[in-house]
Amino acid sequence: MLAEIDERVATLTKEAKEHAPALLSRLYRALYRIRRVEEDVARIYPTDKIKSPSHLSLGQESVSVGICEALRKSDIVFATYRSHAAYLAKGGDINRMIAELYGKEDGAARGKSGSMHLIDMSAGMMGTSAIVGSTIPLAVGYALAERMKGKDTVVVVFFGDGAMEEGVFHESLNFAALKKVPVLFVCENNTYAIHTPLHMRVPKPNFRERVEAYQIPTRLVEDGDVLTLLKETEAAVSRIRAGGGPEFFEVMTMRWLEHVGPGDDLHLNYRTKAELDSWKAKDQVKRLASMLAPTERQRVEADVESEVAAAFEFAEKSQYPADHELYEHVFHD
Amino acid sequence: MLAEIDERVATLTKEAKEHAPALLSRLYRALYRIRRVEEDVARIYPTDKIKSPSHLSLGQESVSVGICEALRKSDIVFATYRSHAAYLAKGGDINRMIAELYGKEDGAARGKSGSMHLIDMSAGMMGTSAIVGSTIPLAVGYALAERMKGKDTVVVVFFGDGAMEEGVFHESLNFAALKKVPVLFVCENNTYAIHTPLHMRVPKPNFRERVEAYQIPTRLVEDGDVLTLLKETEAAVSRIRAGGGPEFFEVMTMRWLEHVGPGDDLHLNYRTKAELDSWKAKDQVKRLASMLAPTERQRVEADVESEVAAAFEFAEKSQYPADHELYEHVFHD
Amino acid sequence: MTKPTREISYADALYEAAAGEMERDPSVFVFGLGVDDPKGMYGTTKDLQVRFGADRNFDTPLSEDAMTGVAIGAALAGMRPIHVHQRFDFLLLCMNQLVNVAAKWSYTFAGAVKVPIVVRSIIGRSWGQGAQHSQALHSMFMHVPGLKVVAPTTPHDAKGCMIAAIRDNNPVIFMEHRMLYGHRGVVPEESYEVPFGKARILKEGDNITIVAISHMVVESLRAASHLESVGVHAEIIDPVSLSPLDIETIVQSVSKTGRLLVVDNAWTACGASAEIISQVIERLQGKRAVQVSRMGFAPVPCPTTKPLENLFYPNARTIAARAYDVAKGSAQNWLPEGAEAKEILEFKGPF
Amino acid sequence: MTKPTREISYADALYEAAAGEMERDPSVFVFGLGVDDPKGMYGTTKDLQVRFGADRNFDTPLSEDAMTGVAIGAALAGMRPIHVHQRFDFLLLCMNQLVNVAAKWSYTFAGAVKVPIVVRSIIGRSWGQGAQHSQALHSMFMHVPGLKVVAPTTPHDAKGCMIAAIRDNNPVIFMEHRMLYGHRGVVPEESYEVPFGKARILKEGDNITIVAISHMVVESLRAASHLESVGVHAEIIDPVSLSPLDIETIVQSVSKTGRLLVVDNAWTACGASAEIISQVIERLQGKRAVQVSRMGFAPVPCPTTKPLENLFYPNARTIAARAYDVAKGSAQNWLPEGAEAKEILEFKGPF
Ligand SMILES: Cc1ncc(C[n+]2csc(CCOP(=O)(O)OP(=O)(O)O)c2C)c(N)n1
Ligand SMILES: Cc1ncc(C[n+]2csc(CCOP(=O)(O)OP(=O)(O)O)c2C)c(N)n1
Ligand SMILES: [Mg+2]
Ligand SMILES: [Mg+2]
Repeated sequence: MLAEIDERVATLTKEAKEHAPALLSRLYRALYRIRRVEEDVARIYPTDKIKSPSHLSLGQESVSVGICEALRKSDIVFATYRSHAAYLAKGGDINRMIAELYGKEDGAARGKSGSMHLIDMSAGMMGTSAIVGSTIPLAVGYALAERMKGKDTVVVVFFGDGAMEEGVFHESLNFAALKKVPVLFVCENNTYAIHTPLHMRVPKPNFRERVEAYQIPTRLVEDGDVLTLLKETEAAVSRIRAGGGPEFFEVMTMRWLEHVGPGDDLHLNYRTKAELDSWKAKDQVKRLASMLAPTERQRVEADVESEVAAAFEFAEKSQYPADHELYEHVFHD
Repeated sequence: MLAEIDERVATLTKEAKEHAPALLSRLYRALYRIRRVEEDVARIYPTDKIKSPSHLSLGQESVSVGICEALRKSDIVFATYRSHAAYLAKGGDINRMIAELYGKEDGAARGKSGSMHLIDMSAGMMGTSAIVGSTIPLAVGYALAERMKGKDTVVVVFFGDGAMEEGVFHESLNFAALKKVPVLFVCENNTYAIHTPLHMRVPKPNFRERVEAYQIPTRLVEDGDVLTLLKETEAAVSRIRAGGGPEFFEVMTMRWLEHVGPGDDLHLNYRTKAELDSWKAKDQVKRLASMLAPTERQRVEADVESEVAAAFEFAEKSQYPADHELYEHVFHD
Repeated sequence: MTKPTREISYADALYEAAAGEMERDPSVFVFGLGVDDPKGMYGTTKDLQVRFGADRNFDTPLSEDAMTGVAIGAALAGMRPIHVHQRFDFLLLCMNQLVNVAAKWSYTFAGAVKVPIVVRSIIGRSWGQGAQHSQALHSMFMHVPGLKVVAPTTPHDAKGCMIAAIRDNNPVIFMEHRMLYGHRGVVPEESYEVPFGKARILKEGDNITIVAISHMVVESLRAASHLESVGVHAEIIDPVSLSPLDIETIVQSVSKTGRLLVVDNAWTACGASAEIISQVIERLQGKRAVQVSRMGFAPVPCPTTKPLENLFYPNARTIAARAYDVAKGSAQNWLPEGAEAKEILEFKGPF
Repeated sequence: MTKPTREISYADALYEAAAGEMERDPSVFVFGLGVDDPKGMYGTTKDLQVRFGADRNFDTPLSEDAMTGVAIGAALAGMRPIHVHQRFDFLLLCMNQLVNVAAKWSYTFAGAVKVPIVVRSIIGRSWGQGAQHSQALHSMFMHVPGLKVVAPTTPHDAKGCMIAAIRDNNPVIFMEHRMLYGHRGVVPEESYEVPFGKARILKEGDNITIVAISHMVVESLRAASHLESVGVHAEIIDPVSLSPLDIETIVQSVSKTGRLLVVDNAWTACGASAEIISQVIERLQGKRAVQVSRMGFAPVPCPTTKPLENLFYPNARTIAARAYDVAKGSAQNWLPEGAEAKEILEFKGPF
């Protein structure tokens, strides 16, 4: 196991290798932070303090972390209703996120939008949507605009395997490839759309073939390996930034909890315990933990614990928005 | 040239070969009939008797003729606003078609819908639409229903190259392949959407690759050859009828006149005379004419002339619908 | 014959209607995202795939646009599909097929074809559904000739309207509010149709006519109790079907009361409430002086946080207050005491 | 300063507005099916790609849904896209992006983002446009908070509204009727905004207020001439912008005339006409007795054959007849003589 890890670390780019201990610590912090936030959201959920449909990223943390680690702050991320991970990984403010889930005025959207609509523009997190597939063309348009302005921004859009069935995905691919816009499309393929497995939705789960037909290069990351993701993203992002046009990642992953909400769902019998366990065995949080020196690990964990606790406390203490806010922001001045 | 034709005829299925002279005559009649109708529509158009946006099939006749010849009467066709050819080839009533273009009560839709909405259910022509791509899922649904009822109907849907850019096309392919419904998708690739060439719309015109990614078998017919089309369709239809699932044809072709209306459009400079001429050289109407004995050819042409003339006369004589018809048929009893 | 007394829920009534029709008519089938899911679409489709086979209650890819076209195509071939949408908001993905195709096909082909599809559209509310999971866009469909739009509010009407919708030869937008699913009421076991275009007077009264739509019927009935306590007798009308609309029943009631409050579960601008008020005025002007008023969603996207969400929707108390003002002819500053609606208060996530 | 006298067409006014803004602001760009086509979208986009480069006036694949998302995404990045649709009917393919995203994003993110897009929506008529190429669905957008909807009818307002729409920080549905493109009028050469939410009184009169929308403004002005001939003085109001709507100007006029006829270039059910009537009644009830009436498309899909198409639309004569009835308080059976509108009569295909 350790040999394997060493091997993977060895494949990192030169710069990353030099900073390997710092990098591993940073990755672990990012992973552990998302894990702990999700655990606490799940813990609080039954108290009804979070009255916001929350689609937890628990189990899928590494996708966002591996990819966002390769981005600049000025790069842009769009994502879906299942985006606690992407929001945190891109550097979104944790306090404003939890306050948003609580529906409080210090939330990222002043409590107006909850878990399904997270934004932090100062971190390049450009927002998420509760309509499957709907942020995909936004990312393409954003990327087109950045290029028109002469900037070298890269735009990443995360979406689920289900989103690939929506017509807008194909229209967006075609246009992105035609205009060679700087977008990285990332499919977080957890093989389910709510409770429906892939084989009930597509004749063959050969998503990359579909995408390649648009002349868009693709990569498959089969085990959610955060280091592989980082390496692949660094390479892809530099190609995209250099004007190479859009690329596509299919990252296999698995959510550990139910589609929406804090519970297990094995009793629904749409997936097996063995399947879930096989993914738990690949848990990137545990894996990175094991790669750190124990003291470093403790330091990171302690930091994160207090940061997360503080965020929930922040949310608890924040006020609900005042009544007049109902009518604000319908239009932008 | 004649050798080539003989060779092509030789490749017909056994049954077709036995009936070759009759078959060739039938194909020529179908082609010539569409050609003559389109010429007369173009001739009449400037008189303002046809106040209906008409997208002429002139030059594209062979696609509909080659394919519909392989269908049973009980098989079903859906098509687009450019469907005079498909309507006539599938056996749609010529009188009711011309009367429809004239807006008369004996029209296929009692004059309410014009050129862009042709239907003749008794011939299995299930209608056309002025919204690009919109009949594609209808064909899939129709085919699904026929299979549910235990019938062995094959449904054919014609659409242009432009329609392949609409999201609904991809959604329809995915579902059709998933459910293995008996549909033949036919792209009449005339390489333009109005005045926009393919390279302005897609990164690469590899439509078949896109379709194959859905596990749908495809065929390319590059020259609009009516005999090749017939042969390929016979084979595809029998596979589909046997339960093999959907297939896809890309048929290269070219419209000779402007996108909509009766005129030439070379002055618009979006395509070259050389390009157009290269297609005129492949004209299937002329080609089939040359394959018939002169007397047979004269017989067919005379028949068609009088049939077409009668249809226009029928339309001229038909009345406009009465005022009260405005309010009829909004709902079906 | 004894009066039926069996009580079942709104959700069960919908299930029973679909199951009964599927039994009776092999051309009926159900499909849509999640219809054969373990949760069975709030129970409304629960075991249909077990009873009628996986071909007659099936899940689909996420492809609302094409799936609507598939429903229309199947209907053209003589089937009677029921297409289920988990949220009304998702109909925005298939407006082309609904408005440009389904609504027009009978007319476009001069009656040669028919499109008997039922589009079940579930309205979300509670637990922070927010801007994209709470819309009720029935007025968009009422605007378009060729579509029928129904919004039953009682279990009895849910069953009868569903049966009528399935048997109807035209596209029917069938609106369901998820806060109604748990409501129980008397539902006959046998099959029956609730005809479209016939409103129901749920409570009689002389002082003001309240026409309410979907879940607002429930809130308006509660408002009526508050109003009784201050001596205002409201007549509560549930149009049941919005297109066609039974304006006669409404006009008769307003002729009697002289006052009309329309409470929609939707925005008011160009909404069902504007249409009902306009039609009533057109009929009664010059004949009977009337006072009109309308309520609906606040003219903003729906916020998720509970305090603002509470303000977004009309409720029994604010409806009563408005009706009281209209009945008295001026602002009275009266707001009855009262708790939040039970079905909303009791609703628990996760979604 | 002398009064401007230069006359140009509505189409040229739109071109001039876009070109001027593109000159002034590098973030403005135009895209949509056929915008750089040899025909230049009725001339409204003619040579923009030559003047400003192929990146700023570009054609697209047939992908209305994604292209709308692209416009929104570009707007989020600070651009000001103008997305052109050859027919209003095609907006039905992108309702999800317009209603679920564009309309909601400012609110959903509490003002953190803005979506300054202009959605040019051309209404078809004549030469058998038929059911799928003639719709005007502005009421669907008026229904939704977060969208602005404008429908200028004069060349002057076309230019000023387009400039205002481009500069607006919100999504604007910009409605154009192709029968207006050829109309000429005085248009100042300099840049100016016509502010939204301000109606125009195009003709004063005491007997009846006619509020007309889009091409119906032209027909209503003609109707007003017929009405003058029988001594009825109509006040003609063009709302110019429908959302926001300047109800004050309309209410003031109706306070004076006591009669209101709303003529929409659309269906009436849940339409702009229902909204305007409802708002006027809400404001004037108990203050001023008013008679109201509305006209619009016949409640059917638009037929292509000319005799039925003629009946489908209100025209100068039928508007005059209806206004006369309203003015007189009862059916008068008067229908003025007159020819069909010039722009319709003269319109030649092929499309
Ligand atoms: C357009 C649309 N259709 C349906 C839904 C309901 N819905 C919400 S999540 C979901 C499944 C999406 O699956 P996937 O894209 O794989 O993402 P995952 O939840 O697995 O992360 C569905 C069907 C929706 N929100 N939007
Ligand atoms: C959804 C939609 N978008 C745009 C149009 C306008 N339009 C009509 S035909 C056409 C070109 C279609 O090209 P193609 O599919 O290749 O068919 P062809 O006309 O070449 O036969 C366009 C853009 C339309 N009718 N429907
Ligand atoms: Mg998934
Ligand atoms: Mg083409």
